Amino acid sequence: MPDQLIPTSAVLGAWVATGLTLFIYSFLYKDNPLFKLGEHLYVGVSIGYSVVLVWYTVFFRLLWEPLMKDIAAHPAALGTYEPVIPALLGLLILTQFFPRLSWLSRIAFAFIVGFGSGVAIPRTVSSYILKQIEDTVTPLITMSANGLSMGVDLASPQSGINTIILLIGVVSVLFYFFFSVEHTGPGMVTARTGIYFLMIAFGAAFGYTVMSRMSLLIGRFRDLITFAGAEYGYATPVLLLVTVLSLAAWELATRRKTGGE
Amino acid sequence: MKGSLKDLARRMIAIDRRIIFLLIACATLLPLLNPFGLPIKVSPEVKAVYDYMEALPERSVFLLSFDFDPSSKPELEPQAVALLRHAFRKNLRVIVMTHWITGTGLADGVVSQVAAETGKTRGKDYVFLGWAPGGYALIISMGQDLYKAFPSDYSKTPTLGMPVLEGVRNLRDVNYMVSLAAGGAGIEMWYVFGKDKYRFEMAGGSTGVIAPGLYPFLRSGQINGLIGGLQGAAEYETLIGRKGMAVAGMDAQSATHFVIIILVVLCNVFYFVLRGDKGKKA
Amino acid sequence: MILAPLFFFLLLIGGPAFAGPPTSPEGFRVLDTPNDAGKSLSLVWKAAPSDSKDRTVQVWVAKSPPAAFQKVAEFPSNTRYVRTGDFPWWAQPAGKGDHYLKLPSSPAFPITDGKPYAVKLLIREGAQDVWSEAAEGVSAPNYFNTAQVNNLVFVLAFTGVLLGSIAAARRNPHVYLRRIAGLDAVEEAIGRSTEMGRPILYLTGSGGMSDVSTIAATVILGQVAKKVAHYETTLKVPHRDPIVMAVCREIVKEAYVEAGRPDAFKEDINFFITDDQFSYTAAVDGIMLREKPAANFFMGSYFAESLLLTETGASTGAIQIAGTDSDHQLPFFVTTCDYTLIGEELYAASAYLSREPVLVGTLRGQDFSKAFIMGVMVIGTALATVGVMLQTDAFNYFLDLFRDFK
Amino acid sequence: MIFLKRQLPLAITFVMGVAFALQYYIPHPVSEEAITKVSDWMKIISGFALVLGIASVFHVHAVKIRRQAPGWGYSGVLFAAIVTTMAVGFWSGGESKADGGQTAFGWLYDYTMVPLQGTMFSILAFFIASAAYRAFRARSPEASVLLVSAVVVMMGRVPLGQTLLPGMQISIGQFIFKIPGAWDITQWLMNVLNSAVRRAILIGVSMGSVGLSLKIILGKERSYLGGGKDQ
Repeated sequence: MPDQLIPTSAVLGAWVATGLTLFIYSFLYKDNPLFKLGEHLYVGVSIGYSVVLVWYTVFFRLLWEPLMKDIAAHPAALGTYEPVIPALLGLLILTQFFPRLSWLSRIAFAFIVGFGSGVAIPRTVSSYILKQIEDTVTPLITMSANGLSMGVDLASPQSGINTIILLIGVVSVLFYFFFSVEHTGPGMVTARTGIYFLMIAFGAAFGYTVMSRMSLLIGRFRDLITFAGAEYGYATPVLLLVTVLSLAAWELATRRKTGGE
Repeated sequence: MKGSLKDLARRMIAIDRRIIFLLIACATLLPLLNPFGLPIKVSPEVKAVYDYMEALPERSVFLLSFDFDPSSKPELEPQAVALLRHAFRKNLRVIVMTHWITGTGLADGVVSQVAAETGKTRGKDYVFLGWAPGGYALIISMGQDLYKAFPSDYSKTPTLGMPVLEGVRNLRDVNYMVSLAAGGAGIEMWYVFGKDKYRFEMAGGSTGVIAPGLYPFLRSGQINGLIGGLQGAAEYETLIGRKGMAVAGMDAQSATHFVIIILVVLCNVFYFVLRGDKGKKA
Repeated sequence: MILAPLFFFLLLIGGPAFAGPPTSPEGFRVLDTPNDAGKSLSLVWKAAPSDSKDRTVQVWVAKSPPAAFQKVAEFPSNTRYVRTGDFPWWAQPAGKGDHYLKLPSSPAFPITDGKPYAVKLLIREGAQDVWSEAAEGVSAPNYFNTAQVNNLVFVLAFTGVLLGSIAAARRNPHVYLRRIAGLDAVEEAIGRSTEMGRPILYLTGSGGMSDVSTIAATVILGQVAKKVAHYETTLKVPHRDPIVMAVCREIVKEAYVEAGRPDAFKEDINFFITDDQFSYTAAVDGIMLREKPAANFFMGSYFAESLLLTETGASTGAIQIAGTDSDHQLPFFVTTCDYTLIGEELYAASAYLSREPVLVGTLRGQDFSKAFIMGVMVIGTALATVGVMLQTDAFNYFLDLFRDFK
Repeated sequence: MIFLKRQLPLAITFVMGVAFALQYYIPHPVSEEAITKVSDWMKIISGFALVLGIASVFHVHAVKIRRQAPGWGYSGVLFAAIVTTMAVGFWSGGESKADGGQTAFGWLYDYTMVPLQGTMFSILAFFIASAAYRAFRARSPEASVLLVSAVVVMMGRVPLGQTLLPGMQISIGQFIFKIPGAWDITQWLMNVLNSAVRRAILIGVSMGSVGLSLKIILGKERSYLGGGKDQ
């Protein structure tokens, strides 16, 4: 492969990215100034980024541009000025900063929360309750040319046996979250079943999450490996050394300080 | 002899966790530097997404929503790349957007890169709409009128009249939709406020953290397929026959999983050694 | 069972002879598509025994009064039936087994509301074809989606149950609620902190004041604060949301007054750190490592920070009690904390401890509804199975009530 | 005044809530138009709400710097980062790409934001390993079940586990026995057992959230208005 020249900005970027990555990883040793520096930079950059995007997307593209266009087209029409209503409501939210006027923000909150609650109710019932009941309530047996049969293949999620297991699981877990009766007698058996189901699901989720977190680590390590190359000026090894040395210096300094007290 | 065993167990169980950190770092690093390439098995839930895409006729409208930000990039970017490669290869019209403000730059980068490598042009074969606020409210408004929800795309080109959006008025004209989600504003929101009402077929791609919670929706057919985490991405890469970042990462994934499993087994061995001890004292 | 192969046999032998020339469809009607926003018509006609894949149906439409008819659809005559599950029994556009076709407005043939349209069917088999009578229909937008009436009834019934149980709880807030295991540990944890002379750390999660879990967390905080005031232990509550902090300050103050120790209350029990996830986590971890609280409480909703918090807490040897409805984080709380209130147990705990009528009533109302849903699932599965055995649709009168229709 | 401060917000919540709950059942175009319009408004209002969040961070750190509270230097770093990003962003016109090349804004995003955010979360990889080592002990039957299911899924989700524990078929005479591998068990765990639990939790939590929404609309739950006091 011929040597491809990497632009200076990318090399510089590699150094910055590597440095910041290592600063954050220094938290694994313990909380330290390098980590705090990286962390505050992170918060700062993401806030700055959001401000810029909100400005261009909300105020410019959704509010200002359509409004100006409509005003130019039909300055007299009432509908033209309609985007002013949400803008006013939005301004009401900002009264939060002025304690004497902050009650005004309640009007805006009432608007948002009222709309959100109203919109959510029928949709939640439809997608999260009725649809879920519908899929749980299925016949355990099927009718085919050979007559009635019940699927016992565990590997097929829709088989009769799995339908029964699913039903037992859903009902016993729901029962575990039932607070009006004591868990004794048959209730206890059901609730215990529910707990076992819960624990299996939590275990599975834990296993799945391990995968997720490890992927993130793999992604970061891959970048570090790329940036360790000669074309990036050996950013990773150099900065790793710098980080370790600074940590050691910091550790020494704090020890001396606490030792002196 | 027995006492020393218990001593060892006691010491091992209270081991400095930084040693574990080091083990994990090695288990990740070594396979990345020296991959061993194990075969990838494809699950039915990933196959379902692939099959549906495969069956779509040319120039169908495919909407891909990047509902994540850089914090989940290593998991979801490979999924996005694989899906986009597949869509472009099938000559679908691709619409890309994001609900997460901090994911905007990432989404833009991924789409431009994949489009460039497959020779697709912005505005004709695909469009990146960018980010808009509102979450579920944005989906409702896209369901009624796409051009009101996104008057212009990310590069400030007006969306109305774009060749890629020809004949697309709203979400009802979308043939297939995939939400790549890392959390709250994602797959479930797209189902409840989008698919449920505007009747397009959809699937989900998610991080490993939220994937288990999406299985009930998969069962009930609310989503027709699910790509879960890096393994899901690796499966999709295998299906389209272009191994990429995900397949390359799976060896490291295998190694770290086994380190953790060995740690768990060891921890239980030490625990049982110590437990016998307590039993005697009681 | 014996009949089936026989029938098949007959079809095979007698198929062509049976079919004969295509006949005009019976009972052909055009109606406004029910339960929609308009701009669409529905066609209904009776199924014929001679329908087959070789016989096709063409749909021809014209603006009335008859302009030229134009073809808009074509399909085999043994498709487009009303199937079980498409429509609930209370909103069937046609009888079961009839043909049903929805004809939406399209660029090729736009349909306008309020205008009459004439529709004809052309049945064709081989070279022979026959026209149906023309039928007329008018499309209109509807004001109510009758197919979703079960959803509305569910919402109204739930509202009724909820209001009823809240009213009942107002009369008697001490209705029976089962004991929740994790709650016994609360007292123990506070006692231990007192003995060791170390503080108690209480987190209310990352949610705002409109989260159910945050509300529950603040209610439980009130009860914990009461006991803390009683034992004269130190309490620390770091916050991520200024509004939640303001609410908690009031709650803790009230708790101290109720415990008879208003003098011990300090404003800085509740303090704000930052709203950023990881800065907050790092700061709380710092507090754990420096001040070594004897008990950590994690109530409310959490995200990825959960493990960073509980792992650090565990390394300091504190008793850890968690309660959250963030199901994706529950595995970590369950594995790293001594006690965990799982999901709704968090809401229940707040009702149990405070005996606030609205909370107790809500919990009871949800229990009633949950019992109802459990019953529906068990009975429904049984009926659906029996339905398959007896080959009857009679049970759909019950089952359709709990399906999600559009 | 008390009307404006307490009654009016409650009335607005009630009217908005009832109207948009009923909207769902009304297919008429007028109702569709109403929800679209208000959704468009919500997008603009949520833009302002973001300003609120951003401003409160500004406020917190400004106070820290003014009081020179411990670690105020980091607040200075944070401010510098915000201001720099904003300046670069506005200078680049909010674009991360221009004329095929990367703008300074795009550079800042790619080389600071992306690695910082990704690294922050990847730290969890280490913590999850140490949590597994410390906490996964077969203390009780429940803990054992959790442990076993976690280990099985960890095996089944990676190629190494799938290779080491493949499924097998043994035929004895005419009977064929299938021995499931780690992958098959994982599929079954996820599709059946996990689905059952998630579905139950989903139904329970949904009833909780519908209950809360109803209480908010009916004015029985007011904490979202902030504080208990009418000032």
